[in-house]
Amino acid sequence: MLRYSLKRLLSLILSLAVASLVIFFVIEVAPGDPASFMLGINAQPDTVAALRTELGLDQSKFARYANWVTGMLHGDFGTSYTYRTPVAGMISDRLWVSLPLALYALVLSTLIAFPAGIFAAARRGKGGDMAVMGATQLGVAVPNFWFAMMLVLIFAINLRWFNAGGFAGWDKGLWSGLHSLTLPAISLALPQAAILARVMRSALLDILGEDFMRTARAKGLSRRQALWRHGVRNALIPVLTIIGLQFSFLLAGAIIIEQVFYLPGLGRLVFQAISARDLIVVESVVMLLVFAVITVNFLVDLAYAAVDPRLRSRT
Amino acid sequence: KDSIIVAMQLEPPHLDPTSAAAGAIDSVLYSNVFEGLTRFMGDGAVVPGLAESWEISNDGLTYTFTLHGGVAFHDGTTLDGEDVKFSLDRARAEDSTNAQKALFAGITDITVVDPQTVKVTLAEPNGNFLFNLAWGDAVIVAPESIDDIKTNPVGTGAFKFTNWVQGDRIDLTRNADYWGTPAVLNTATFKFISDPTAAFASVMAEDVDAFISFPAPENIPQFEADPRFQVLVGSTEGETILSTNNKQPPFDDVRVRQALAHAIDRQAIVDGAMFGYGTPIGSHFAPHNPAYLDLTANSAFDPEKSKALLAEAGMGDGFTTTLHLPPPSYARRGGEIIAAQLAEVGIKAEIINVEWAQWLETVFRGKDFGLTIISHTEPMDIGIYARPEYYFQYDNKGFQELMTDLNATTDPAKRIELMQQAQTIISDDYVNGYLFQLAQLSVAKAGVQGLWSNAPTQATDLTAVSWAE
Amino acid sequence: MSLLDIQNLSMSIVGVPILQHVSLSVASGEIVAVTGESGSGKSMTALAVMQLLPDIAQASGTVSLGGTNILDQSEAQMCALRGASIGMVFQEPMTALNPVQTIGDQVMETILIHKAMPKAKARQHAQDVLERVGLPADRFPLSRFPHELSGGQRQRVVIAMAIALRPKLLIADEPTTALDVTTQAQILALLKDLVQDYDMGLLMITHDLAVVADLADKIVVMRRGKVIEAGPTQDLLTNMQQPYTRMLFAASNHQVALPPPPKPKPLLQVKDAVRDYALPRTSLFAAPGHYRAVKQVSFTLNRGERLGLVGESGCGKSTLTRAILGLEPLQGGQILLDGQPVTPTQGADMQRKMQVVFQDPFGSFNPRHRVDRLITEPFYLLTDPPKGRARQNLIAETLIAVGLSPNDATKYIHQFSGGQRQRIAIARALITRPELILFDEAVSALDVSVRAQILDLLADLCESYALTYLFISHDLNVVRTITDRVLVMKAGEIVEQGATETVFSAPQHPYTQSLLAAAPKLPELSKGVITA
Amino acid sequence: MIRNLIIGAILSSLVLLAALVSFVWTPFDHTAMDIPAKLQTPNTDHWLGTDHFGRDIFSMVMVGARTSIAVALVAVGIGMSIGIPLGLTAAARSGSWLDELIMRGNDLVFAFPSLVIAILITAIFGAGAVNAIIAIGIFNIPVFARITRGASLSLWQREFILAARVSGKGPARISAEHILPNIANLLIVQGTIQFSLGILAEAGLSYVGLGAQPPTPSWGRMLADAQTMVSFAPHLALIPGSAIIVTVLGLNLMGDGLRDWLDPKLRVTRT
Ligand SMILES: Nc1ncnc2c1ncn2[C@@H]1O[C@H](COP(=O)(O)OP(=O)(O)OP(=O)(O)O)[C@@H](O)[C@H]1O
Ligand SMILES: Nc1ncnc2c1ncn2[C@@H]1O[C@H](COP(=O)(O)OP(=O)(O)OP(=O)(O)O)[C@@H](O)[C@H]1O
Ligand SMILES: [Mg+2]
Ligand SMILES: [Mg+2]
Repeated sequence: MLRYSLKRLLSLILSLAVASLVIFFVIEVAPGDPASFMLGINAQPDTVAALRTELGLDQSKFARYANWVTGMLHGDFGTSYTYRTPVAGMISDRLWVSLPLALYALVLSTLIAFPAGIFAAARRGKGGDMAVMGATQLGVAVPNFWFAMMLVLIFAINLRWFNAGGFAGWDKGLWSGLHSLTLPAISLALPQAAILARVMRSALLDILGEDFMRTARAKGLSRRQALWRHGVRNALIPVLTIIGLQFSFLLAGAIIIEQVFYLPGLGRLVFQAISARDLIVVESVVMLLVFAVITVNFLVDLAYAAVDPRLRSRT
Repeated sequence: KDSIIVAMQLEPPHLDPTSAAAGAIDSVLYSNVFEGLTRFMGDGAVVPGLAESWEISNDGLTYTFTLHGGVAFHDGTTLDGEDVKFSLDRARAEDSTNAQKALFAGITDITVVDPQTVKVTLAEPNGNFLFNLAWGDAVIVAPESIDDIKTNPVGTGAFKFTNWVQGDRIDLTRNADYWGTPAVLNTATFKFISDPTAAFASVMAEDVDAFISFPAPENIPQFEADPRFQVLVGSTEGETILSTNNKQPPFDDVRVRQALAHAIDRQAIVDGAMFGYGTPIGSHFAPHNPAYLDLTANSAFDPEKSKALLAEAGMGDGFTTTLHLPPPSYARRGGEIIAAQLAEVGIKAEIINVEWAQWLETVFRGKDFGLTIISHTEPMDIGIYARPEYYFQYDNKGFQELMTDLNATTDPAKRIELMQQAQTIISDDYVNGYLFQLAQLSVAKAGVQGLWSNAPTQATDLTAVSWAE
Repeated sequence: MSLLDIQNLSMSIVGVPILQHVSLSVASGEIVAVTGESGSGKSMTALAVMQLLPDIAQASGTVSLGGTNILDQSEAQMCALRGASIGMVFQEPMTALNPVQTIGDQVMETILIHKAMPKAKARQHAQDVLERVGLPADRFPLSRFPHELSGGQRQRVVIAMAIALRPKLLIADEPTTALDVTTQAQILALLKDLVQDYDMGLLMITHDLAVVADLADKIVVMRRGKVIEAGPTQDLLTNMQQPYTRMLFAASNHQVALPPPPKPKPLLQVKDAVRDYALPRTSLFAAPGHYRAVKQVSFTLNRGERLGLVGESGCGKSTLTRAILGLEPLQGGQILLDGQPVTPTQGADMQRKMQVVFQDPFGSFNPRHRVDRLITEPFYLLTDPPKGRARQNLIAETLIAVGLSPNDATKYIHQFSGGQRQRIAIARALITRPELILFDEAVSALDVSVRAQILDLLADLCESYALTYLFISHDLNVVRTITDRVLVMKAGEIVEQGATETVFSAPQHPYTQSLLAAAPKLPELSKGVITA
Repeated sequence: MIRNLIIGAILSSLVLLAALVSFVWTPFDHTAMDIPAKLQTPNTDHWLGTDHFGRDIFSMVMVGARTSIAVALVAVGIGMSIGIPLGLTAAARSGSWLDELIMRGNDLVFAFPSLVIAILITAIFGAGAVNAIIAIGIFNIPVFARITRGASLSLWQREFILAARVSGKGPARISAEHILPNIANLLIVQGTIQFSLGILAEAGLSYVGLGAQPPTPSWGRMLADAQTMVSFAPHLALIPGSAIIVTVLGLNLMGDGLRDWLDPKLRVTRT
């Protein structure tokens, strides 16, 4: 187990190193200059040059890459070109929105998907299964920004149960924080739940065909008991993979939803940073997201082992 | 109620109005937190700010400012002549990063006569000087707090900066020790909502008390019909124009530019892109300015004439060009309409949507474009036509001399005459397609009073805002 | 009165009759064996007793257990019966256990689900039962997971689960088919003991007639969903009424006559062959370990000779095959064919000298190609493959040689039965006239009757083409009849070799002796009876 | 279920038909503006009403189908034409450094936040349908590579592959002759799913202004343009929204149906 983790860790570090190179040089070719963006159309060339010097943009690309990477190793992500504050601080502020939002959406989607998937699998081919599967088809097909718009119209503008957007902050208490993340979380969670429910169902159906399910029935377990005691846990492996993928997607993919609900999250930060050519912010956020995805995959692999004892002794 | 939540589209990148072009910085801080020697009023007038009064020497080269007494920065330090000298020297210094450094170009010397008196010497007379000093880029900052100014702005205004949650909001509180008329509100919060749908939702759900410069004109009638809200329709300094690359063939031919002008139906653009809000203009000048001349007839919508002109210029079969559109909806929507209208006379304009950074790089600095749509929001900026290297590359010696004369003229009547001449010249030269003056549309809850309806500069002056009983 | 009494059981699935008027009975303490070829309805009968038939199945008749008709029981009542009154053991021990639960939990579950005793006691009981099936707690704690056990051990756990509550009836569906002979012998002995100790009735399903003859008190022979013959073992064996039964027994013990081999002249020489599988690194910096699947194996195969290779599962037979075929490199030693070394990089001229026939008649063919394309795949090795008419003729000739018709050339593989597919596999191996053919478990997956036909075919082909082959199998009976000489392999090593008859009648190595002893033997039936 | 296949095929072919017909006929010129006639609700003249520029929505939806289909199709094509060879190679050389390299590269691409990269690509090369295609296509590559490798690996264990090797065939030949035809079903099914995801992705990119550029209509952009008008002209958003839903639904149903129909044991991952 330890050996396995070590090996994964090594490939994680390697991936990050390659990722940092790719990110830096891809992003650096983007046309547009942060300094001229900051100074607008009336700026004089010498002013722009002065700002470029101040921002360190006059150094060579390689020097800046080296600075960036060595900085990151010390936990210093550099200073934003536009905000002029440390990138690390900005990211951690935004993470306090994005991370809870992703987790919230993930919990919602799991809470919806598990019962739905299990229900459908248990009633394979019957009316209940059809209904759930039909709903998941629709869930996958509805664009989430469109769905978000509808939620706002109904729950914020007409019913006034929620704010139309914005984030109340955690300092006002857990409840008000969660309350302001509820509509965004729902709009993110629903399509994910649809996918997850389908995976859960098909994984369970696979398991239902396994010999040990028949053994369980032969012991005297009812269909339902067998499903819960032996089916669900075995079905968790493919489901975990999808949950892992979804978490990374939710962390990075909330850009549009953050826009619709004007949440100060990572997605909006990176979106703004791209348009302002605040490259160092873009680079650092992308790096962080890549890191998050790789780490989540790593954790999912470890979680497999928790679920599946066969993997614990894996070399 | 003594607090307000004001929403706007763009968030300031940082909080130093003297080292970035972003209008959002002024929108939050101008007059609320930072003040200059002079200042704009809601109607565009320039009035004394931190300078109580001033004297101008007869040759127009020396300005002697007398500062208000008892003015303190929010950190408790007092404002004196040294602060003024520091601020202006910083703006015009070699390594200055002031986005409008040109405003200070004429200054040759600044002397502090005594703590309340500052003398500024110019190289040549400048009729716009007091106006220039009213800009947000010319506000007075203190050397003590300059290092942190980007995150912790310390000014002399009626509000103090308290908190900034990046990506979300900025909080201000009343400055109890304000030297002038204190603010009515105790606290003010600026929220940043860039998405137009979200903007609509936030107002409808009453999450915010006011939305300054509401981005979706199509929603204005709904607010007007709703007794919970009031709509403020004003004007801005933004001349929205179809900028034309005067050096790029075939636009170097005035007949082609004229054809362009006659191909455009301004009213359709105002109706289609702005849902009726905006005043058609015929030259690069704001209609609310006393010197404004209505020259729209000069480029009336006349597709037949347009085609005839094109034929005359040897472009009877039409031609293809590019139309770069920056993000604001006036440009994106207006661009779609213009492209359709140009197609009617045989000009195929390929739409290229760009971000600001790209626009600055390719269009503004690279001058690699045929057409673009943009609103020039700087007040009184007809002077850009005197800069041949400016991105639309209009080079007319006569016009340049006219501008030099204008700068040197201080007599108001004479100035008006010169400005009208200028408007006529560029209108007759069809330098750009003149579309409309951008309207300032703001929505507020019914009880809010004292908001500016116009935008003579990008500012949200809250010092006089209060709630009706 | 008997414990289980099945009367007139019929069952159909979407109108297709699967079982027709099946009747049989099992008494307490009695072992009844159900046998018959694949698809004859043996498993379906067992599942009908458990009421675990597919949902779409329609059953009629009576299945009474101790007087109650099971077919009338509600699902809830059946749940109470299953595991408590009837236990069941399935064929595949590798997949019959939940991989993510400990064996203790799985055995305990049977007890707990029937609320037979409190948890602590159930635990003790589970430990006792596991001990009873030969898994003492000191060596096999309850906290083991299935993957930590061997196949035979897993099958013991499955049996423990089935007998934990001492059911009156135990059903075992092919309980040893997936196990090697030595393990099979142990499991069968265990089942026999349990029947005696607990006075259970055992309904045992198997297609292995040797096992049947060895174990059962009564035999039931099924064919196409019907019971065609039944009776006490001795009576039935000595007095078979049905030709089908006779044919079945004859085929199980099928003997072929091989032409005598020519004078020894080496074709294949394996010298000190070593094959290692790399194992993943044990630590970041240690060199990767390896598993030695073939250890210094040496032997010679003469031209025209039929050589057998026997040994239990996992001893390295297939690995050796792949090395001989030049598909995988050796880590030591040498393999020479016609004096030329065999390597993975060898040219087509070397490769052309060898062909292979695999075990799985389903997996050996690309389902998307027609038979003509399938069997001519080795033409790829020829510098000048026959074209046009010559090709057609060769295909037809080869198909006829393996007992198929030339018309079959345009069919797809799914249109053939298992035995026919194996014929096609042989045709493919034959078509380029290789000097050596390797048969890796080539008849293991076939029904006894089909197997007999294939063995006959091989004998015929030896006659007409003078084949040289290496025949790999764990089935001693088959190897005994189809080879001239035999190698016995154990854990990667050849422990004994010699002329087939000598080795089988007078095994020298203890391993060979135990292997032969464990193999179930058909009783010597009078020659007169076996005339199918 | 065969019913899924039929419903899905009908829905998808309706959309395809609309796209094809739009080449020769639309009720109105989809670019023709008539600003005084803007924001009409569906009526006999304009069957689905007009948009904020007075353009005929029905015509725009028809031409928009063309855009969506083209973008998604080419993006899937990119994913397949690069991903499948990579997957086949990795499977043929399974366990080697090449396999490791391909799969790690895959993981890396997977790890990049797709939307952010799409935005970056358009920031670098400019917004437009071609760049949207590239952005969506890049993230299709690892999907196809992974699924190809997974399915091929199990085929490589099959005995008929061993038989082909004994017949002297090399990995490339075996991949083309034996592996690819046997995983074609799986790839087709995954293809329809990626196709539907591509349509959603194009809509999302257009929604943030990075998809097809005007005057080429695209469903996502129609939706984006309509979003502020939902409260007084809901049909503007409902119509392109429904078009997206119907298409994606149709493709998904078809994919599901195809999978069941072609081979009930196919495993398809969809994320
Ligand atoms: N779920 C099912 N649906 C339809 N037919 C089935 C199903 N399961 C089994 N059958 C058919 O029922 C018949 C009897 O099958 P059964 O499994 O009882 O055979 P068997 O005698 O146990 O064979 P084997 O020795 O191969 O296990 C076969 O023809 C089989 O094809
Ligand atoms: N690719 C591999 N990597 C590591 N070990 C392997 C590999 N293939 C086989 N082995 C191991 O090598 C040993 C011999 O395997 P092989 O397949 O040759 O056995 P076999 O005698 O053919 O068994 P069976 O009768 O079950 O087919 C086994 O212990 C097996 O687990
Ligand atoms: Mg069976
Ligand atoms: Mg083997």
